Amino acid sequence: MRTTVTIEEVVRETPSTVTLRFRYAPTALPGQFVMIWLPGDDEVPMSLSYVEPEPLKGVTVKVMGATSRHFNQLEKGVRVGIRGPYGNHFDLTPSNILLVAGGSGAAVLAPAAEAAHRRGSKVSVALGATTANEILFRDRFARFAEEVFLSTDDGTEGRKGFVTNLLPEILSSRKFDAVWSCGPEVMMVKTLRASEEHGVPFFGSLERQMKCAINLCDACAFGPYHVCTEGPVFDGKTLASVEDFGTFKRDASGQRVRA
Amino acid sequence: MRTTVTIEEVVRETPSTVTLRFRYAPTALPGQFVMIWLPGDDEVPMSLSYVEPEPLKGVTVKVMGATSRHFNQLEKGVRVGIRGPYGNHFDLTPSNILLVAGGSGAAVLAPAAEAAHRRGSKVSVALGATTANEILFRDRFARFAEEVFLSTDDGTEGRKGFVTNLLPEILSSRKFDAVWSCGPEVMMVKTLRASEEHGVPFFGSLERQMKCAINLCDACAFGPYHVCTEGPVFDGKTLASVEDFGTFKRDASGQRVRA
Amino acid sequence: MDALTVKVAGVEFRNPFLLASGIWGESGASLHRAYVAGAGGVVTKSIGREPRTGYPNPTIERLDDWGLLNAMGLPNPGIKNYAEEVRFALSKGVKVVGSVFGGTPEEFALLSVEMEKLGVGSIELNLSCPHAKGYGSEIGADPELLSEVVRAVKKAVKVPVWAKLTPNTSDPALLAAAAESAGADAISAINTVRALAIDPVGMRPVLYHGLGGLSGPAIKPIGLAFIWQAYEKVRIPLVGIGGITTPEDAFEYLLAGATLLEVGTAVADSGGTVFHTLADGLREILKERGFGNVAEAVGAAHRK
Amino acid sequence: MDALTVKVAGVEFRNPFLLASGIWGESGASLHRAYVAGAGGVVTKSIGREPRTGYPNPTIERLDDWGLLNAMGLPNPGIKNYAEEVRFALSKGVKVVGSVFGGTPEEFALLSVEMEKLGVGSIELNLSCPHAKGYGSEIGADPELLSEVVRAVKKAVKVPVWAKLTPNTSDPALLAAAAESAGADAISAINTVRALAIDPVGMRPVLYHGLGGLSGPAIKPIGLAFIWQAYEKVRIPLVGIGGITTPEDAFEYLLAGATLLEVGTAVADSGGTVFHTLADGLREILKERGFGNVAEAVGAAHRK
Ligand SMILES: Cc1cc2nc3c(=O)[nH]c(=O)nc-3n(C[C@H](O)[C@H](O)[C@H](O)COP(=O)(O)OP(=O)(O)OC[C@H]3O[C@@H](n4cnc5c(N)ncnc54)[C@H](O)[C@@H]3O)c2cc1C
Ligand SMILES: Cc1cc2nc3c(=O)[nH]c(=O)nc-3n(C[C@H](O)[C@H](O)[C@H](O)COP(=O)(O)OP(=O)(O)OC[C@H]3O[C@@H](n4cnc5c(N)ncnc54)[C@H](O)[C@@H]3O)c2cc1C
Ligand SMILES: Cc1cc2nc3c(=O)[nH]c(=O)nc-3n(C[C@H](O)[C@H](O)[C@H](O)COP(=O)(O)O)c2cc1C
Ligand SMILES: Cc1cc2nc3c(=O)[nH]c(=O)nc-3n(C[C@H](O)[C@H](O)[C@H](O)COP(=O)(O)O)c2cc1C
Ligand code: FES
Ligand code: FES
Repeated sequence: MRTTVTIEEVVRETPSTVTLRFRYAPTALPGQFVMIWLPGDDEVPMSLSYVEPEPLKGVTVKVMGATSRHFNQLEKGVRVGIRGPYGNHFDLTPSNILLVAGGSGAAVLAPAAEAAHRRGSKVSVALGATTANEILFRDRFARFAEEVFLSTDDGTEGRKGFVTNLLPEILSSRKFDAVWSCGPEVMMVKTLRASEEHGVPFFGSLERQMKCAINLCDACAFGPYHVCTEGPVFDGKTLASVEDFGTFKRDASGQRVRA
Repeated sequence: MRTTVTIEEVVRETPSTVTLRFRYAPTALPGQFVMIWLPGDDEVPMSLSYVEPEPLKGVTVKVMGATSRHFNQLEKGVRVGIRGPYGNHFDLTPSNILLVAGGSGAAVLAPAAEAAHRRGSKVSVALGATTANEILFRDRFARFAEEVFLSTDDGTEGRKGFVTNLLPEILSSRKFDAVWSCGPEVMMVKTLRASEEHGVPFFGSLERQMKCAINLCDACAFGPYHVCTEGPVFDGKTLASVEDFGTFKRDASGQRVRA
Repeated sequence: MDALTVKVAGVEFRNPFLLASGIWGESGASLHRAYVAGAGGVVTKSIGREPRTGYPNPTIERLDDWGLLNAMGLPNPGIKNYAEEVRFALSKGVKVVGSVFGGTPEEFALLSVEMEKLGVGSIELNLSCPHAKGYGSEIGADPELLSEVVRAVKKAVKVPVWAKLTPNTSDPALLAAAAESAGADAISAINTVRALAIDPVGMRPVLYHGLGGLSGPAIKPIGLAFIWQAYEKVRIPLVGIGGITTPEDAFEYLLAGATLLEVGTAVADSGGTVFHTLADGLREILKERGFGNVAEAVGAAHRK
Repeated sequence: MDALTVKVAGVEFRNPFLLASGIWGESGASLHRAYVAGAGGVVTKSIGREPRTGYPNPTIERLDDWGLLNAMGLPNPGIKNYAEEVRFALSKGVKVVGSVFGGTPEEFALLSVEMEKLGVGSIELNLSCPHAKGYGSEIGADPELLSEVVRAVKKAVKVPVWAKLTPNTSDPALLAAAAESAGADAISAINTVRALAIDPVGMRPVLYHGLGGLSGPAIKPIGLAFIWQAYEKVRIPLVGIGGITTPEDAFEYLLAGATLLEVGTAVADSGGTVFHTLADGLREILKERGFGNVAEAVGAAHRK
């Protein structure tokens, strides 16, 4: 059921990304998302970037188009509509986890990594961004990660190029028992391939059109799966078995477009 | 909510009265009634003549017209619709109770008297009927009552005449702290008057048209009260304050007719 | 003037929550009791010319906490017998709206005149009576017949006339517009939604009459839609009905365009205490949201 | 023949529970999945000529466990793009009913022809599309327009044609009769009930489109009433839709007169397992009540 929350904190993370914090009672597990509504504008899916035991939950929004820009301009005290949390979550049992995040992908991975760390897991992080000041949650990860590997498209920080270029080295350097990834789908395809090559189980958080978020409308169809309910987190085997992965998604009309 | 029960026992009590027993889970307090439905016929209010701790609840139906005749012909195994229990119940705390019952009125008083007896109260009973073999629950009361006084209109058993004629004597013979009554309304009016004269608190169970039984339709209007919800049990003070008592009730159209 | 006071067609109500027609309306004592319990006014049971017993039981079927089905069959003692009930309520200072039903415009007019003579402040026409001339459809679903009735009544009485409309229509706005142009002073909506319950054990309809009308929380979104559409079409005040149970429900109806509200099924569980809960709660909400009174909130959702 | 097998207009379904239109119908893989999950067949999303994105979010609003509001706005990729989804489902042996919507009889006919070419076994006409010629009212609520559409489609295709009707009407039986005499092979009812949700905080409609349609348990009694009234009027088979969640619901629809059933909102909570639950449960009920098969139970409540 929909309810309303008041934005209690606004944290500018990068020039294009902002975190909005609010009190929202329903229990959420790391990996889950909410549908968040700006009355008068759109309602969009957003992963929770902060969950329990934090007193304030949060979403971290990167400007992509009109609605996300609107989110980036919100001020403290504004009320937004919210429903959820929806979807599945990361399995926190692996003990040596590598995160591979691109863009706003770090938003969903951060709370999962924190939760795994609290349970005693070791977490390493590969963070990619277009440019240095767009690297998301660098300090947040640094607080508990074994290592944080950075890359930027323009080389202003860390290795120049795509974050996936870092993977052969990282995956050879140490034994991981899980790779968690979120970011552009091509990045995830490459990350899955690299993980398979090194025999490390892969889990990726997917984005698709979301309308109902309750397993009804099929907007989020991904092969025979519904990302809103059976995702957004899928294991590598499932992802590899679905032809859609990395090839196409559906637009709001249901037409296939390039992923 | 309506449900269906199966008649598991049929007990012929008198030539015109039958008790139907069935398993019905909702907890009922003595004095409450159910709405009981013979699909294809009517749905009528019936006091529960057996409640917890009996394993089978029951209603005891006297033939009055077409529907009650239909009830009197039911056989074991028949399924009837039921909803409730509805209404309030008798307060079981008095320690010396006199029951005054006419006709099928004993049906609602019997389980209340049994419950009071179990709590340690002493119960005396004045039972009226048209004729000897129409006396209802004589043996049932005899099992625990201090005394059972009988009267019949035709004198075939007990004192001849109306049961209310017995009251001056009974009420003088011993100190009661409650009179419970159910039966024709004129009988209850007289019983109330006798109780007042002897300073004994009176409680009577009333009958009015019942349609919704959930405090909505006003069919059971009795002064400003709704018999389905605030009754059927009223104390003497309330009864005396309502002009309707003993004077008029409403028919199914809402017209006032003689009570 | 108190924030909850509402005026409709010149008649003032101390708060917008009226007892809906057919609820607690058989006796004057019950009408009075609803008023004492905090209702802003009461609508009588729908009254006809002659006494009618209505349908045999079962006349109601509770579906769950979200819905109730009824087919009472318009039981009523006839206008002559009902007079003393109305007089009793009026004598106690109750704000009474007289509800009437009929089969022809003349019958509606005659009954309205009788109600006016008794002294009611407003009249509500129950325009979803199943006893209709025309092609077997209900009077109130046919804009022509509906207009005829409203016109006939308006000609016959001076007190404000409310047309109570049915949601069982393809075009709520059309019905509302017909009522308005025929001269109605207000529109009440909605009456119950056509519905049926089947007893899977008895394998027959539960209600004696078969078809019935759905009320309660389940129809709140249907009532809101009706009020929303009517508000976009007509300028006369709207009386919102359907599933109003909480102060938020009431506020939503105001935002959608209702000025007055009627409460039916919610009376069942509350035994009348609902009126105080609604009034107190709405007062709170209005204050919190910066509305000085009910009128300011009316239709606010259309202005976004 | 299995007790649950149902034949409608010559087309056999292994059980009476079909996936309702607009649910899980965007992709062929989802249609297939519903069938694997136990559906007796699937109805596609309503498809039009051109791609439509539908309305922006919020497109759905869950009211409670008893109701859901939606205003998707008929998003669909257009019949050309949708072809591969239908073909995929058919290639897997899924019993597909093709749902189409249009603004004119010609458009309905054209789309139906395309669906037939793809190989669907039956066609369902979504006759409550808001894009209608006529006086702003929906095609499906006007018996004339409805007949025109059905006639045009019947002329154009050989497969059975189902007319899916709206409950937002004053006279369900009239619509059903119009569909039948225009040649429809079956009637599906009901589509969603016109409804609105207001956000009391934002003080505006929740759904982007404003008005939406109510589905889920709350509309079961409304759907049952429609089927009941249609059954009394027409002889073609009826497809019951609206709030079907439990095997008892399904049985009640059969008793009221439905031969096939569609399941929509209940899929949300169950993720498809509802189809097995319904089929197993109904099989049990039929046996217990002494019905040899579904057909024997159809309309049984009318024979009391
Ligand atoms: C489960 C899930 C979790 C998400 N979590 C986050 C998050 O934590 N932080 C964040 O910044 N964004 C997240 N997103 C993406 C977010 O919902 C929006 O898609 C994004 O903010 C763009 O919205 P827009 O209207 O501003 O841009 P638009 O102008 O709509 O589009 C800009 C780009 O975003 C894509 N896009 C638009 N809508 C969607 C949609 N519903 N699903 C997928 N892609 C879309 C378009 O294809 C286009 O490439 C998530 C999406 C999903 C499905
Ligand atoms: C709270 C309550 C508890 C009751 N408990 C019992 C009980 O335990 N045993 C029992 O035999 N009867 C009981 N009754 C009465 C019963 O409900 C019926 O009224 C009675 O069985 C007559 O029904 P009928 O259709 O056979 O008779 P009818 O042909 O309808 O009428 C016969 C007589 O009964 C009166 N009557 C009919 N319907 C009602 C009604 N709904 N309420 C009051 N009077 C009515 C008529 O005025 C007429 O005098 C109770 C009634 C109420 C209101
Ligand atoms: C038991 C019952 C009886 C009703 N009788 C009438 C009536 O006589 N006249 C009328 O106009 N409406 C009647 N109604 C409809 C209500 O006045 C109201 O329009 C409807 O119940 C919706 O409101 P609610 O959801 O608050 O109950 C009746 C409703 C119920 C439940
Ligand atoms: C999200 C959603 C989308 C729908 N889309 C369509 C559609 O495209 N075409 C159609 O004929 N009905 C559509 N419907 C209506 C359903 O097919 C069905 O008639 C209605 O939901 C009632 O059934 P239910 O209570 O089982 O959901 C839709 C319903 C929902 C909830
Ligand atoms: S968003 Fe509707 S099914 Fe997933
Ligand atoms: S029987 Fe309806 S109010 Fe009591």
